[in-house]
Amino acid sequence: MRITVRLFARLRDLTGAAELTRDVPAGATVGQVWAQLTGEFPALAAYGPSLSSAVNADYARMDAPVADGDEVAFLPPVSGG
Amino acid sequence: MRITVRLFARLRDLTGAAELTRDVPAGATVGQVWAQLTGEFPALAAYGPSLSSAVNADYARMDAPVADGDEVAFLPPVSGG
Amino acid sequence: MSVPLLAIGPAPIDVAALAATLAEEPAGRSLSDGAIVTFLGTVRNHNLGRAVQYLEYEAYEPLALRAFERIAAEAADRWPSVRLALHHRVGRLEIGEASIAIVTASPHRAEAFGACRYAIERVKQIAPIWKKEHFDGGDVWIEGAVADPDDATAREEAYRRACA
Amino acid sequence: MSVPLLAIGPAPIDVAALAATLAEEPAGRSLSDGAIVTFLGTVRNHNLGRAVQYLEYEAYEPLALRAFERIAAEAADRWPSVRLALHHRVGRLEIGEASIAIVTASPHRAEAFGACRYAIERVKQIAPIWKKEHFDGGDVWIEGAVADPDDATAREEAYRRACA
Repeated sequence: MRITVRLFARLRDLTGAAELTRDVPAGATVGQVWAQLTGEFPALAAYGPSLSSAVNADYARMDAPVADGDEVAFLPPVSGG
Repeated sequence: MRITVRLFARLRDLTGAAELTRDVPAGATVGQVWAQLTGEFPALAAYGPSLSSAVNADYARMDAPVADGDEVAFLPPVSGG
Repeated sequence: MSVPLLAIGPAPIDVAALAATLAEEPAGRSLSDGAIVTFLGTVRNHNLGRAVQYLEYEAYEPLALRAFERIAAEAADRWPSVRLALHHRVGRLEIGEASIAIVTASPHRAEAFGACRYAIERVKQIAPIWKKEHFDGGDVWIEGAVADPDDATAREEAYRRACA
Repeated sequence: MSVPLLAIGPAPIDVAALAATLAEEPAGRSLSDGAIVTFLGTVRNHNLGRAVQYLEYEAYEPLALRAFERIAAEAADRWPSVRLALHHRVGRLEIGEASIAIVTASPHRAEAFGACRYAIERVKQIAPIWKKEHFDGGDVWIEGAVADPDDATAREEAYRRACA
């Protein structure tokens, strides 16, 4: 299935892309999408312990399932305000 | 000696005067001015325990001395803000 | 437009002017501020179950100004990084109008929040200001705190409410 | 002028419009408010010893709006009498400009102060917003809290800072 990956702030700088389209196996979780992405961009791996993620603009845990057409976002630690 | 007495809020209502000129004995304290005033306006006496006072627009205690020409103010509990 | 940092009088409170003045004085100081907290006290249409029509504020103005200076000094003592502005209005105030505005500015938010809350607590404790409530069926002077600027317990209570 | 109570975008923040909207919605509700607290976060010229030139804010905007809704709901849950408005800006911000404004209104001041402080703490914990600091000699993404809206410890810390 095909998903959109959204990357922000330093994650975007490290990959050079704010948005990527990727094929992932049916039944993949957010964590599996992340694992696939760190395979492609090893520099991202350091963010694993401090990562947040969202599916379709709603916070989701790494074990959340992903469906075809979903937008999966990965968020480094936040600094708004 | 002659002093000016300032009264505020309900103290003003009770006496009907925002400002009074009174003669008090030389060496009088703020407390003695108040005692003289409650003699004249007995309705004020109830405010004794919750009274604040000032001399020349600075907070002063009841045992503070008063000098000729001073402005002595008596203040009921405050409710600003 | 520049206004005094501490003031009391009958004019409607111009919060924007107050904040602008705080931003300008001293020159350049506001560039290091990351947090600005504003408190507005406004006239409510109800109090203690009474339908309020309007309020009338009266003050011993010169002493009130000195009380504001004292409060600003106490805040500066506890929160040296904070700058503070405070305007109080007197006279007749309609429902919804502001009786007091306090603006604090500081590099960090904890100090700005603390000093702002502290200042309003202290105003209610020691500023020689009184409000007369005009409600449906009568009027009454509101009497709150016995004003004593040297009362350490009251000051401690204000710090406590400021979460300091 | 009416603006949304919760918003994020590149336009400069109009605090007066924000406060005016809060005063209007729902109609008449503000008549029972006696306290309005405003927090403004502004860009400082120094941070961690660096001379800041400007900041660049980036956000995952739809999720940020949902985070603001969550924060408003949490505040309403803890302080039912409080109404809250929150605007966050994104894009390039110069020194002194406001990145965030939070306005709370309530019948009494304790609730307005508490909810306002709580909201800014929660924004810093869970809003998907990032700032890049451009300073003399370089730039750096600031990374603060690991965003987890379900983290009860973080929420407790926000209540603690709000003195609630």
